[in-house]
Amino acid sequence: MTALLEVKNLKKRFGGNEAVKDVNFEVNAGECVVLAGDNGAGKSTVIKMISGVYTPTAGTVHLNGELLTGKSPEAVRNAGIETIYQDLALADNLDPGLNLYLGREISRRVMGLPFLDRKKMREDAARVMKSLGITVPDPAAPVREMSGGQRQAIALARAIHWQAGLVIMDEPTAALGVPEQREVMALIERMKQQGVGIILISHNLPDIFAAADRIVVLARGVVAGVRRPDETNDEEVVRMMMGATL
Amino acid sequence: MTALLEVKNLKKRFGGNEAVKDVNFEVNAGECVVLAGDNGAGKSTVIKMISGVYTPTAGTVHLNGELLTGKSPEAVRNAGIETIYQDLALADNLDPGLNLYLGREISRRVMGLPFLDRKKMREDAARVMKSLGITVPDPAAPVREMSGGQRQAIALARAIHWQAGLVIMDEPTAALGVPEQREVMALIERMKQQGVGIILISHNLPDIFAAADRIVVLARGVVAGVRRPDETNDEEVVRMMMGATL
Amino acid sequence: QEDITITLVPGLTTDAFYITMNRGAQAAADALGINVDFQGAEEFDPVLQTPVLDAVIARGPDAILIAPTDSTQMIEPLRRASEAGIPVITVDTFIDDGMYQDGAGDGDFPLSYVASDNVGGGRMAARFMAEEIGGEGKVYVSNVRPGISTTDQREEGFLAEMEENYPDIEVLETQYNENDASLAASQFQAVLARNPDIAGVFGANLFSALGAGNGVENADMIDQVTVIAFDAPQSIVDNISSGLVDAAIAQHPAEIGYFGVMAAYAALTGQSVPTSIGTGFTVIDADNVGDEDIAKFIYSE
Amino acid sequence: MSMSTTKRNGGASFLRSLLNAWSWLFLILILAFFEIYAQTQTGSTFLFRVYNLQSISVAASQILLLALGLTLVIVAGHIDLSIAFSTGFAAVAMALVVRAAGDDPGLAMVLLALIVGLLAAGIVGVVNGWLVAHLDVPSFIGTLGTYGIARGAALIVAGGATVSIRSDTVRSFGNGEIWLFPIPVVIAAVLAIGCHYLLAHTRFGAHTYALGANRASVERAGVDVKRHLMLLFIISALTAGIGGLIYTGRFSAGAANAGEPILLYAVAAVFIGGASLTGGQGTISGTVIGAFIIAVIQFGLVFSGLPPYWQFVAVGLVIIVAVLVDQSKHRVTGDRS
Amino acid sequence: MSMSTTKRNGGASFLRSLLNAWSWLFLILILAFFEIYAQTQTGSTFLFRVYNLQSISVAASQILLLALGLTLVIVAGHIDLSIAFSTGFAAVAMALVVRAAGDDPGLAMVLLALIVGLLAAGIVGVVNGWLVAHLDVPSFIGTLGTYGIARGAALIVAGGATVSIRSDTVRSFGNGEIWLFPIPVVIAAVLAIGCHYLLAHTRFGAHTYALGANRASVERAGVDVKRHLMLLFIISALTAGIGGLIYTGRFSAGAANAGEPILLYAVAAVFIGGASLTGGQGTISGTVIGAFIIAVIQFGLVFSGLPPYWQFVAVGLVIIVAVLVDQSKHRVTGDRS
Ligand SMILES: Nc1ncnc2c1ncn2[C@@H]1O[C@H](COP(=O)(O)OP(=O)(O)OP(=O)(O)O)[C@@H](O)[C@H]1O
Ligand SMILES: Nc1ncnc2c1ncn2[C@@H]1O[C@H](COP(=O)(O)OP(=O)(O)OP(=O)(O)O)[C@@H](O)[C@H]1O
Ligand SMILES: O[C@@H]1[C@@H](O)[C@H](O)OC[C@H]1O
Ligand SMILES: [Mg+2]
Ligand SMILES: [Mg+2]
Repeated sequence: MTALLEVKNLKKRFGGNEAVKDVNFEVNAGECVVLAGDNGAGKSTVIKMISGVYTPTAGTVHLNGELLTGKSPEAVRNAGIETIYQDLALADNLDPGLNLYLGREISRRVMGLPFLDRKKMREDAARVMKSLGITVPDPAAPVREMSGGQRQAIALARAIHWQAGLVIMDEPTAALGVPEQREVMALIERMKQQGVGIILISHNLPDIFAAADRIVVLARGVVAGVRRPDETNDEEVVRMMMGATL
Repeated sequence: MTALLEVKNLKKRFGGNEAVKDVNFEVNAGECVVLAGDNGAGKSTVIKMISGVYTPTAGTVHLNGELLTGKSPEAVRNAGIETIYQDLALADNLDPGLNLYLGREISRRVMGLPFLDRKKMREDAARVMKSLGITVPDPAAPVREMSGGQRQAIALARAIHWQAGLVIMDEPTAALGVPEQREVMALIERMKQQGVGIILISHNLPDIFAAADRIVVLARGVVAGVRRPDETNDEEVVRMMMGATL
Repeated sequence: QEDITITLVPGLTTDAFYITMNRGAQAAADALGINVDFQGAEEFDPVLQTPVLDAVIARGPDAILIAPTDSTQMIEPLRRASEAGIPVITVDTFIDDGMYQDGAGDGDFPLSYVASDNVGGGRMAARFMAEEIGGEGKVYVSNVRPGISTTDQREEGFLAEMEENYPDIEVLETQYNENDASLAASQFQAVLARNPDIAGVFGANLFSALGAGNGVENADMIDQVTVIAFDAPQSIVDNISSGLVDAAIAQHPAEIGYFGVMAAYAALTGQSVPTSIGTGFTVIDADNVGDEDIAKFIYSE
Repeated sequence: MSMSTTKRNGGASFLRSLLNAWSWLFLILILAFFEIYAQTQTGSTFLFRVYNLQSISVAASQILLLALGLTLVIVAGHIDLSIAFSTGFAAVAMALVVRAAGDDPGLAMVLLALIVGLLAAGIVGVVNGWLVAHLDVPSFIGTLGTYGIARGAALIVAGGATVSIRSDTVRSFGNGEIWLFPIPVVIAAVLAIGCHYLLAHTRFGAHTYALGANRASVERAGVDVKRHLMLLFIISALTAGIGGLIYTGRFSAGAANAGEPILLYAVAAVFIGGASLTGGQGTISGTVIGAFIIAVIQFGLVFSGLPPYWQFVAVGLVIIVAVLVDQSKHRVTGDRS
Repeated sequence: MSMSTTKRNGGASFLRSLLNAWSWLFLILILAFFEIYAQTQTGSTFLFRVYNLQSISVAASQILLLALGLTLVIVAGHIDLSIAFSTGFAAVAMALVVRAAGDDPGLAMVLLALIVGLLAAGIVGVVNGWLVAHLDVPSFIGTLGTYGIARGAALIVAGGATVSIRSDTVRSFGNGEIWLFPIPVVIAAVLAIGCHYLLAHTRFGAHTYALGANRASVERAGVDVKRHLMLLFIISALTAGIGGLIYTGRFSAGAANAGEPILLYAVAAVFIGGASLTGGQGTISGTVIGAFIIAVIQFGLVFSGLPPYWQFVAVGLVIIVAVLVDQSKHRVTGDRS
């Protein structure tokens, strides 16, 4: 059986700086792999190479055995990978509904012509966000006017709303309140049960241990170690992050 | 003795939405007040009214007994309040040095003319960030090219670098790695000992309890309760956030 | 003498008037077996003409024919040509007072001025207009923008003639259209809305006249309003045939180009040259527009 | 007028939608001003004359035809300077075909001429789109380059001057009326509705707004941004090209410079209509109002007999005041701090 | 040419600083092209003639004087269209004072005239700054408004025409040379150095860059942004005004339209120099190269005898290629993806 996602020898150089040097790991269906690592370790760079935002300097990514490297974000998304980016990648001037559906907007036909169904999209956004424990005062306001956590919830909603085979989450709870964080952890559990593969990036040790089936620790662009949560502990993981060789 | 900072009846309305309804609290020198609350509770709005970014719809802010309300961010900063904003407020096209010193750049004189001392500012930035446990590969690169945690460290560095009487931190560790988070908690402790007043916004319960002298819980724009950490616990705080009346 | 090269610098390159002038110049060049280059700027403006002139001087032609875009402002730039030993002849427009080689003025160095007189053309337009409207009524000038010497002069001549000889004609404010026929049309319509008894418009160049004509057409006032155009490119002539425009004051740009080259050649070969060569005007109207001998006054397109 | 977001999001509060009307209000204010002026000074009416309204609308249409596609481009955070000469290129190309067909050609030839004119403009659009989308040339520079190229091309094919034609079909295309509505106005209105539909009600429009706010958001959402940019610049060139066709119809002549003097007014209309240099905002209805504000003051100032140099001053003032009125709206809703 | 960030940050890697030179390289390439052309076609030199270099530099200076202050404004994320007529306003104001002083006025009067000319431009700058900084009018619209106002004002004070003067002092101010350097070039060079210093080496410059990237960052850092914007627009008006003074000197006449035809070139120079519509990037050295690229191709194309309409095409092409060369640099350093 091939893995759902296979990342091989990924490398990314920015000018003179090799942000990611050699990263390999796999994600299976129904499995949550946590990418852990200190700030600047290269986590976000790795997931951007998977999702098609960056072209790797070297290395390959396969989804269900098919080569993904070099494809556009559009193609990657269509192949069934949803990504929550650390910078959220929201269109600040649009409402949550349009952000939720960005690229996959729904229309209704009026006299044969398609018209964006803003109302429906807005309602759906409110519903998905509610399931995360978040309500926004004015669902028609542009997301620019929303609080940090509300914005993060929209980015989350966007990724979980679609039936993706693999969901990548780059620090998805960083701006969320306590109950919402718990909601997201429960959600990850549910998605795993539905067979969805998950890559989670997090700096929160309890969350990491709670969600992970495998912890891949990055340090300065290389994999410093891979552990199952039950075979390691906080201190070892932190030591690996700091680049202690094993 | 008057409090260092006194916030009275603050209110802020955005269009039809009253984001902050009636908020009162004080901060004394050497004290850390945590503003806790669910997403959208109004925390960031409150601190933006203190720092001069928003003009309150009603209410007053006094620093050392002097009225601060209505003053510009410039005046507030000069009065001795440094703020780390949730959105970081970095100039993405400048290097960490210039971001650290933004508004207070240092120059050296060459033939009587002042020239920005980029090297010195860059070194200082690297030094302050190092004290938080963060190094950047190229300190001359614009902050646009930095990782989420590196960016947050720059915003942090900016606030702590100056001898402020009050430091406001809006989710300062949201993007930081584990060791860096610990660094910041230690830093808050040190600042308190130096008599600096601190307003901390955080969604991390352990951090809240570790840092707070007082916890002010906001729910939907009003203060749902004020507790000392030793007279409350996680569950009560979360219940207050959710708006349970007491 | 095959290697004699003369450069013709028009006021602007995108105008039928100067394109026709160039044709006349080429005809003379062919007749003489010499070369004439055509190099100019995109707008009638000294700031744009000066760098072109500088580059022309760098090429070192044997003589320069130029339509200076301002009588004062082009003196200094042209002096550089003269100082570089290149004889200068001005065509269509002049520098200083237009009287050359008489020892007076800063801009006395050009050898000759070959042109029809724009002030005179303006006066001619005024006389024709007055006749058409019966010596009384309201008229106005539709012009490009202030600061273009040729069109300013046409307006000046038109106003002076009206003022001196036609006391019963009221000349309204000039309207500037930025060379936009659409704006010129809308301006006519606004003037008409204000003055329902408007009797005539003098369009000081192609687009001014085209626009005014269109305004008149849309107001269904072709019979009531007289439109006089300055310059006679094909589009104006077509409008005369269709009655939208009543008359055009045609300069003789081909003649100007022809005599300009001839004068330069004469000077280069040691002949004496008159300091001023006047070319005439022809009024084209519905009566003569079909005549064969009028065709040669229509500007080439 | 820059309440585009509210507009876009439709379900705005009543207060907001009322305030949205301020730009209309300002237009009405100018109209009222001129009406009162006309009534008191000349004893006639300004507003209630078909003729005046027709004249103003035709002038506004000519501005609009450049401004419509431009609005889309500006909302997406780009600019298109080349429309100044896409207009001229189309006008000249159309006129050349008509002329080649001989005196008074039939409807078929005129249709062919219209198509050739559109194609000429379309080429400019394709080049712009290709430069901006595929070669990452900043749109200001890329379209400034094609501005020069289209201008040169139009002048070269036209032999430098205007190409005059004789065709009653063409002339009535530019000067005819459908009931009381001049054909240029009808065409501009249809295109305005089309562009409004596109921008306000389709996925394409939503992507255009998102593109202006945050290109990464659209790219990462899986939209083919290059294709989208190509289309935007083609639409912009085509609406400007239609402006050129109408120009040839109105004046029975194709001029390479036809669009140039209108470029600045077109850009102004878009900005008066609430767009911003940085993209992400602006609406077609705002642009329509912007174009009418410009056309009304140009007409009205001549009508009121203000001396020409003072007209320059007055146009400048009105443009500023139009936006100030809009700004004060923001103050009322407290959008800014 | 848009490696502004690298430039700004100084300590760039060697590779980067080498690549930074590409815009210079492109300029040198054009020069080499014309030199080879001149040598082979006319047997003369293009580059090694003082006259040619002087002419090109004077043309570049006139563009630069509008472009220098504009660069600062554009880096800050704004635009200033009114410079087109600040130039004319200053030129006319200066000429009127000289004329009022009678034939061939003394140095004192000429100095007074220069000061009055600068003041005239300064007023436009103050109004722009006030509109943008204090009334939050978008700069495109605000300065388009003052464009109209300054234009009308210049025409009104000039009485419509150009104000011609006779003064050897003024004439030598515009046409004299200091050693081999024409005075306009010397003045533009001094101002360019001044603006470069301001933008690259002072706090003011750092704030200007930050403002273009993120206004909130500067405001929250405690910078008086309104004051900063005021200063930017005043500087922009003043450098354009100095352009007007030089104009009056060169042409012995003040023309209200003096700056208008070069506005587009000035904006183009800034963008060729690496600035962007959205602000936050651009450098004075880039703008200087941009102005020279424009001046060299305009001069070179006439010099090489290319027919005028083909020149439009060629200028358009060169502008695009200039930026493409710059883009390929980004590709090499991998700045994008
Ligand atoms: N566009 C870019 N250009 C240049 N360098 C970059 C760029 N993006 C990231 N880097 C550098 O690459 C390194 C890895 O960055 P990355 O964002 O992958 O870190 P990360 O592990 O996600 O960190 P964090 O936990 O702080 O988000 C950092 O040193 C960063 O400065
Ligand atoms: N500029 C604005 N315009 C309109 N509404 C706003 C604006 N800023 C914030 N709000 C609204 O005010 C409310 C409070 O926002 P605020 O940012 O203060 O929340 P917060 O407590 O900081 O939340 P978080 O923990 O998610 O950061 C939210 O409902 C938000 O949508
Ligand atoms: O005759 C020319 C005119 O047609 C053009 O519009 O301006 C310059 C004139 O010399
Ligand atoms: Mg990251
Ligand atoms: Mg917040």
